[in-house]
Amino acid sequence: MPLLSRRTGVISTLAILAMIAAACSSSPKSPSVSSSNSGTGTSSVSSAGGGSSGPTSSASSTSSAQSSSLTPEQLANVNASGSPVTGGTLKIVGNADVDHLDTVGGYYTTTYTLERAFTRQLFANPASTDPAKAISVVPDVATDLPTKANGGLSADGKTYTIHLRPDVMWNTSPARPVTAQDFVLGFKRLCNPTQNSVGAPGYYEGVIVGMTEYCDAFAKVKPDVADFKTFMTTHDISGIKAVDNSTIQFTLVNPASDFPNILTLPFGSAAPVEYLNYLPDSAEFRQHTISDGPYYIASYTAGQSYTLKPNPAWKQSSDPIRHQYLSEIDVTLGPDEAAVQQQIAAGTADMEWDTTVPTADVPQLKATKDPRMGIYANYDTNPFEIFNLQSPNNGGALSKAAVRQALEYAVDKTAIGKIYGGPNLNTPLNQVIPPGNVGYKEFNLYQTPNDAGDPAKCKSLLAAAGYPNGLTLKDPYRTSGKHPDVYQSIQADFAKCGVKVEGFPVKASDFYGKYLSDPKAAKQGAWDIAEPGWVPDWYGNNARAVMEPLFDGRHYGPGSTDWGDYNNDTVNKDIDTALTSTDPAEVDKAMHEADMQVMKDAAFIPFQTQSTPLFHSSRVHNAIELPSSINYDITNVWLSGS
Amino acid sequence: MLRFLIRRTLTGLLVIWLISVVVFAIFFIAPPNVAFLLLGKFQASNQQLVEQVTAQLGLNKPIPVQYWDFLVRLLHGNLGYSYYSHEAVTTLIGRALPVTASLAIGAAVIWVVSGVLIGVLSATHPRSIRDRLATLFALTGLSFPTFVLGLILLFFLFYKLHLAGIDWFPGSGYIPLTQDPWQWFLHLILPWVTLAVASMAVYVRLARGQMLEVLGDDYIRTARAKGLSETRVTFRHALRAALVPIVTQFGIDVATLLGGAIVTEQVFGLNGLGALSVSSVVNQDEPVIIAIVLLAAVFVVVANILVDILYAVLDPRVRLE
Amino acid sequence: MCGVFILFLVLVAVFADPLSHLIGWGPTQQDRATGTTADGLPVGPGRIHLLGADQLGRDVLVRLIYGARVSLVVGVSAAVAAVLIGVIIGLCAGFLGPAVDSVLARLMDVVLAFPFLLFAIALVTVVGPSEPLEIAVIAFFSWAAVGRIVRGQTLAIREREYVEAARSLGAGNLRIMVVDVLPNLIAPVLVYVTLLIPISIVFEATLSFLGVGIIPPTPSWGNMLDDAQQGGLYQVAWWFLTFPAAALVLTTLAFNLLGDSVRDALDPRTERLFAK
Amino acid sequence: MPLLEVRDLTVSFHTTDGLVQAVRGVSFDVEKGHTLGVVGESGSGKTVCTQTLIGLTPGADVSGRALFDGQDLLRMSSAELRKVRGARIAAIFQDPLSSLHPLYTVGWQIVEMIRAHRHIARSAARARAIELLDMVGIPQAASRVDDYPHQFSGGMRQRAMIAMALALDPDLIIADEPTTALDATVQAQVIELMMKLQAEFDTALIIITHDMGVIAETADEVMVMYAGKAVEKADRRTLFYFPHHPYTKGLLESIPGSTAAGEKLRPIPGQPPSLISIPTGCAFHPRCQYVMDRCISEVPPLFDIAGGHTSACFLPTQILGLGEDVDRERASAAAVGRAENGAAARLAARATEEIETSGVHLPDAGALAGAGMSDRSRDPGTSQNSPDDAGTQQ
Amino acid sequence: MTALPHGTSPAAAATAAAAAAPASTDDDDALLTLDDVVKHFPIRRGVVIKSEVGQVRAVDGVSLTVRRGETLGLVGETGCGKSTLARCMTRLYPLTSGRITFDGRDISRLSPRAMRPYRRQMQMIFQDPYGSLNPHRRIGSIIGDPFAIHGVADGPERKRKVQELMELVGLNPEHFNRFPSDFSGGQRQRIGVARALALRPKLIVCDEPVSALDVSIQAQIINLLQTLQSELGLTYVFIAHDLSVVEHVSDRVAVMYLGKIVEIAERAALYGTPRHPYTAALLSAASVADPDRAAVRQRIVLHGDVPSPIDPPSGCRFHPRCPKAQEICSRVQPDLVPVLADLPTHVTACHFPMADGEKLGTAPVEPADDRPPGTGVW
Repeated sequence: MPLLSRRTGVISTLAILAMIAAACSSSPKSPSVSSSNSGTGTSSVSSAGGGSSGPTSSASSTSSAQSSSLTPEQLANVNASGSPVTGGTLKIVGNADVDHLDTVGGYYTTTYTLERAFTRQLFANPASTDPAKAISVVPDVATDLPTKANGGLSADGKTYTIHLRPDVMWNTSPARPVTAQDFVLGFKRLCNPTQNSVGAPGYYEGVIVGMTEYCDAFAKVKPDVADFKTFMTTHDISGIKAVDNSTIQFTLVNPASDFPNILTLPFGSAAPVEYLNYLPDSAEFRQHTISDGPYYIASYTAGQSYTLKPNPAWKQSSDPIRHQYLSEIDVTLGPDEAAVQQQIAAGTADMEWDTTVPTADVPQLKATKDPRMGIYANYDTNPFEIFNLQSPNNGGALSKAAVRQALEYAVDKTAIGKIYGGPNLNTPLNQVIPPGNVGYKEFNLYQTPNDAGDPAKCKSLLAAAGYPNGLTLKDPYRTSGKHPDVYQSIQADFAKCGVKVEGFPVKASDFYGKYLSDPKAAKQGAWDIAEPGWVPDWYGNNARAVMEPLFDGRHYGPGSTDWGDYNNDTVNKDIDTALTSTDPAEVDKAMHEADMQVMKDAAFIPFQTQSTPLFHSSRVHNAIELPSSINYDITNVWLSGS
Repeated sequence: MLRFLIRRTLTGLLVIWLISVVVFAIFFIAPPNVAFLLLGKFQASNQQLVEQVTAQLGLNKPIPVQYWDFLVRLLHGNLGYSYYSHEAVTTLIGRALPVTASLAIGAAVIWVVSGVLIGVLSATHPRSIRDRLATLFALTGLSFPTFVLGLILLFFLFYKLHLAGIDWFPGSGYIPLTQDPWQWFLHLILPWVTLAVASMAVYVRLARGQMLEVLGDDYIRTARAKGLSETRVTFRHALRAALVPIVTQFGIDVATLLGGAIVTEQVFGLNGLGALSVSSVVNQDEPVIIAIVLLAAVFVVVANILVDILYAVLDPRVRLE
Repeated sequence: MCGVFILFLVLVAVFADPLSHLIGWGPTQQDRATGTTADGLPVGPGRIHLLGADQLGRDVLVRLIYGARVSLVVGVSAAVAAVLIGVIIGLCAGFLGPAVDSVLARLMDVVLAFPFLLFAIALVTVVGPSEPLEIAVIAFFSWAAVGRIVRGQTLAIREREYVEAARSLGAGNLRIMVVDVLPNLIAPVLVYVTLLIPISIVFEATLSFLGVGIIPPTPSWGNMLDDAQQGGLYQVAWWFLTFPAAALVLTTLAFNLLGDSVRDALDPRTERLFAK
Repeated sequence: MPLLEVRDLTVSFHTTDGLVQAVRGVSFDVEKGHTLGVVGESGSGKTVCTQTLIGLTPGADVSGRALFDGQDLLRMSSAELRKVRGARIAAIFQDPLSSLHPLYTVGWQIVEMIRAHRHIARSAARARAIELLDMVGIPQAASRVDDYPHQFSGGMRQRAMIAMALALDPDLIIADEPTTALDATVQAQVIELMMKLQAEFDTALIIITHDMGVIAETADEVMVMYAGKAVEKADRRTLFYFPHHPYTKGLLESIPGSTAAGEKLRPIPGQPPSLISIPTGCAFHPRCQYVMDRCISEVPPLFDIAGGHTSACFLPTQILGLGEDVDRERASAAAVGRAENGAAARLAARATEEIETSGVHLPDAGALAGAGMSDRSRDPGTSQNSPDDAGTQQ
Repeated sequence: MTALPHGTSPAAAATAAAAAAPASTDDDDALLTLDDVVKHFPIRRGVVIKSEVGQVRAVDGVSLTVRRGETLGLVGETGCGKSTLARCMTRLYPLTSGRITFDGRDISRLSPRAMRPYRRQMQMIFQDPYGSLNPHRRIGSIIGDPFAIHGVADGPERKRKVQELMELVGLNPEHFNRFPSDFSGGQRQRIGVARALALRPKLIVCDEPVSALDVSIQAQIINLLQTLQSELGLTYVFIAHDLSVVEHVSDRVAVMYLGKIVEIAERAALYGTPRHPYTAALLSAASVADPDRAAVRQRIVLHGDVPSPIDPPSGCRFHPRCPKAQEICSRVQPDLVPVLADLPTHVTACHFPMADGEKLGTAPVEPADDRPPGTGVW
């Protein structure tokens, strides 16, 4: 039941070993990553109010603050004053290249930023300064959102029939329309058995009828162009049908209220037949991308630069969410965070690529209310403490809820917040589900003064649980970015509670592979606690992207992200409800219930949700942040004179 | 000469082969969990896919077999493909090489020219103020770890100047020479200095020591007795003789530049071989690591052979056999 | 002068515990109230933290003091280990004839041809960092340089008439190596040790800086500098860069000066120990 | 007027161990076309003395006068001196292998010498170099001109040095131990060549050597140096057959196979002094058999013995020559000289005692007289003064 | 063509031995006998497997006898092989071929271990008074080395013995704890002598013991060596390039040229009536510290240099430089044989030995254009 996650492609300033950070953050499931990635203040988060998949935002109703007003920084940052101007070259500067340019594998937020310009999906998140809208689902190539009312969704909730806009064109010569068959091919390509298909099929296998079978069959194909081509042209996914050139039909195994959400991911992009001539994301592929968006990749030098030009085949009338204001977009790679910041501040560049404002610069920029900076909620929970419930260490102490509950009091969340830049960039979190995700509702079962921890209470509870002499816990931590700081902070906190934390540094690949996701390691007590993080792959209606992967214990096994082997019938039932129910309120309620249950069982210590500080030059107008890429939407930006 | 080349090439190949064995041995100690890194947490639970990817990469075979496959591929001039970018390792290295070459060559020019010059000037006036200053400079330079120097230069010459509104030195990044020579130069000044200082210090000492020794030699007395000018004695006679060991040392230093380049490239955000090597180490991108380690070893071996040849060119007494 | 500094350093390292007690902060003690600002930025030098605090609110001075411990322990033990190995192997290579020599010399070639920093990172990444491993890695990549020089000197000493004299008296290889060759190596070996110590200290700091050295929260100067550069923190917290950097530079400088004067005193002929 | 007139030349160096008084007031003349032999043991200052003249002792404190063709070499600017060096005063050194630059061809080095002083074309200079090499007896000079020094044999190297010295037809050649590094047969060749060329070009020559044999064959006048001073000067025959100074006498008697030596050699006891701590009075007094009281406190001036023969010794000027009889004369004169004084007597007694303790088994007391003394001249830096040494050396 | 590979033919050697030095092993008089001793240093080249491409024929078939109690002088110019021969005699070098008999026993193939007892009986004194003493050891320990190595004496006894030795050679025994650098060249050479004497050897091979010393000091050491010889009944092999020193100390003198002995004779005979042209030339070239004698003597100036021992001339090795050389000299290697039947102790290896009073002219041949030895890579 895989989900996917992405990397927020942020790289720490001057990161010696910038690449270490990169590697760590690229570790599959999300976020936990980058050191300078940070959360915004409460205000922005509360305003976000949680997105939802449907037109109605059920999540927002549960959020503690309903206000949709934006903070001054965010408003100022958009720079929407004046009317759009066409022309100009947008200069983007960043550090490293995308993970994959092909939508079958592209998984970094940076990749999403770029893909927004030259790929299109059936549905999409609109660019909006209203956080709720920004995570809502709107039609992109599709003409409408399918509902039972408009006949797009069958009565049993299992069949989606989607009509395509007629005038969406590929920039082939001659230009030709994007067809339903192109979308079908896009889904077929997801199953390719090269390692370039990162996490993609997971969201579709088991959801769309026949997808699993298709992928299994595809897996046996020899990985070369001809065999792939033959396979894809001769085999079909039974649950995806091109009814005609402009109609596509999906049949699902079970009703899935979040299916439109899933279709907003770039994995669901249309693919022109030309792509059959290349292995997915091969070097040749990268030189021959074909665009149906407002821009196309005119030149690309791996690791060094991109040049994007306006796509002549693209029509504004065909695209409800994108624009084509710019005459060119140049991406230059290499400089690190500090240099990027300097260049944009100096006006020689306009926008960040994979970096953010250096954490240390934020307070000053914020103090001077610099209009070029904006701080945006990530809707993540990052990092947090996870317990290995199976650990035999300390006499299996961690399997006891009372012990874990005691430890919930130990953590000084303010201190961890400071590591990530303090209240400007993150907000303490006391439940599993962060804002912007379905089921979010603020509550706190383990209150401590100022969220700063209560060692005394922890100690007494621990003693009451039968461990007056404390515990000794093994804590694998990654060596990049802020991970060591977080580990050290936890170590200091737990020490005050009489718990000795023995940390040991591990490779990024081992952190999950050898420890968190390896049931054998868990059973042997190779680790007791760990501090991973989680960035949902989409927001709003996303039980499939938060609660299910983290706490559905029914699928526990190698590679599971229910790292601690938490398994609770109540939670499992709630997850099933949330995945299948078409009633947003019911989904929201089920998720909140699950959240309460997990927190009661203290399977998890939430720390905070983060925000990201972004920066652009003063030439940049209409800079609207997309939560999915944690960057400005380049298809909406326009530049003022010069 | 030819015999010499053949012999040295063969022993060099032996060294390189041993190194490749050692590199493989490391992976033998702790085989990388590449499939996991590649597939991500969720896909990694898909055992079938893991096995598939592992098999694709040939990682399911015993290490000795993998090593054999590697050797066979190597003999076909194929260094393999990165696990991550899927680009040919040669492409990756080809892309990173100009950066490192720019960095290394520039730094080498700086350190050799200034190091030798300072060393010579200090040796011609031993125990003078300038000699003492040169020695102090040399020892101080020697004591600055590359990364500390890099950070300090960045802090003062980039950050502080930047705050003061002066942007003489870009903080980081690399502009290809072909794209904009001036920017290329500007972007590399601080890295060059960073990489050069420690070695420069060494060359000051080396040149000084060699010059002092040579200046005490009988043929320098002969040169003076011939009525030659002091400049000619210093440069034409003394430096010429002192140059032989300096050149030898230079060959060794150039060969081991990669170590310094790793740190410098990290500090200044240059995407050269150093950065590539570190990222591949962290990612356990075995084909890339092996290629870089071998490339570095080849470089050392070739540099050593070149040094020997140069030695013979510089010193007619040496015959290569 | 440099001797005084080194002595001071040793004393500081030895008495780190009472010193930190005196200063009032532990090496891993996080002063969250006054050590960092609300935004998580470290607080500069002042009454509470004489040399400022780090990103977790720990006292920079106290951490510097404990860092000296790591630097000295790693630096000295790695240098001594490297020199011991180097001397033994160099002595054998130089003395025991061409067969032994060609094997050992090739071994040294191999070690010297390694891109050692890269290899060290790879090794530590694979095996997992620890202080003994760090010492071993540094020693492993340093001994060959010493070995090569010792070998050269042994080859020269072997041809000296007093070695011939010993042979003519009937002395065996072992006796000649120990009684006649070794004492001649004491001076250069002493020089190598003093010069290798700063090199090892820098090596240690570099590994820690690259995140593959001493495990946090144990303070080492390299760790501190690594912390300082994370997120460009040093740009707003100069003390965080300056003090560990100064400690590192002054220490290596002191050892270099010491090595230099030891060399001047014992071995006027300069010989390169290291390429880098 | 002599070609070179050196007066009261004093050279000293400051070293970390103290002031090295290498040359202490030496005066001599060299006539045009004549050969002056300078003889002395290591550390006697003979090399420093001549190298100072042509400015090859940088860092030295120099005083005195050295008129070369009327100009004072010691007062010349370095540029003026450079014009003299090589062109008018050439030099030949002891070890021809180390004295030639190993990395340049022999021809290149000669050409460089010529072109440093004469503005002539490279080709002309090269032709001249070949001619010179041919003249000094290098076979196939035209091809050997492009050889490197290491491709020459020892004798050929020294010939090349001689060719280089002669290149600009100098007025004076300073040859510093020109044959010491050579084998006997080669030495004979080289000396022969030098003498022949000197006669041919009428060049003045200063030959510095420790080998009395070389002196006997080459020098017109001889100057004997000891501890930085000229102790005796005379023409060749006078010096060999009628030496006055006990040091000269000792030197001659030490040579195996010399006329003076019988079956048993008669070495000078003790060791030459360190130039840092030169004994008071006559520097030779601690080793002198005929030491008198005044020798310890008073520096003997150069006494005129007879026309051009001078000697720095208080012994009566009429006591000249070698042999038993002369020795007895010297001994009795010395006995008179120290008659009433204790110091010299005590010294003598000490010397005897030393001989007796260390030389019991050995009849030849003289050979062992200096056994207990430590010699500082070789290693000034490492010398450790022992009480014994202080005692014997006063 | 007729010459055997290693010089002297067996028959000739036998003749020579019978005549010059009565058969070795059963002759009480002979302390050390060398029989056709050869020492070649291989020159190896090769890519991987080194093959021998040539040899430096440092010692190329030397036979001689050292009699008890005598001093055998060995003279020759640089590179003639005399030092190599000294090291062969003392078995510091393994022999390429030939036989060495010491005190009646064949020691030419003994292993280092088996050699040890003989080392007590034969010692060396080296040329360089600086290089032959380990600068880092105290002289007491240096002189005590022989005792330590052979386990002869320990502790206070060793110290006493060392101090006795120091006295014997004229050193102050109180200087026991000093380092070699505290001593002058002459004194260091005394230390070397003391070390050589420690085990009361029968034979001392002196390799240029005084050539590094100043004249006045040289005389001291020569006197010391002579005194010790007469007191302790030592046998010396005395190697030097200085003919007058050798003349002074030796009973018999052997002259070496390019790895071979060209002449052996009693001192007076050799210096008075040299039979080999090379000996004559060498003697005539020696400088004489006597202006009148120097003026009248006739010097035979040899042209050219000593050829390389890697590729020595055919036949008589001296022929390219010999004023008397004839055609046969370049073909046939002469044997070392007595010149006059009535003087069996004077042997020379020459086809045309010099007659009494014969004067040599200058060399008829052009100077040889030989490269000097030692420039190759070996």
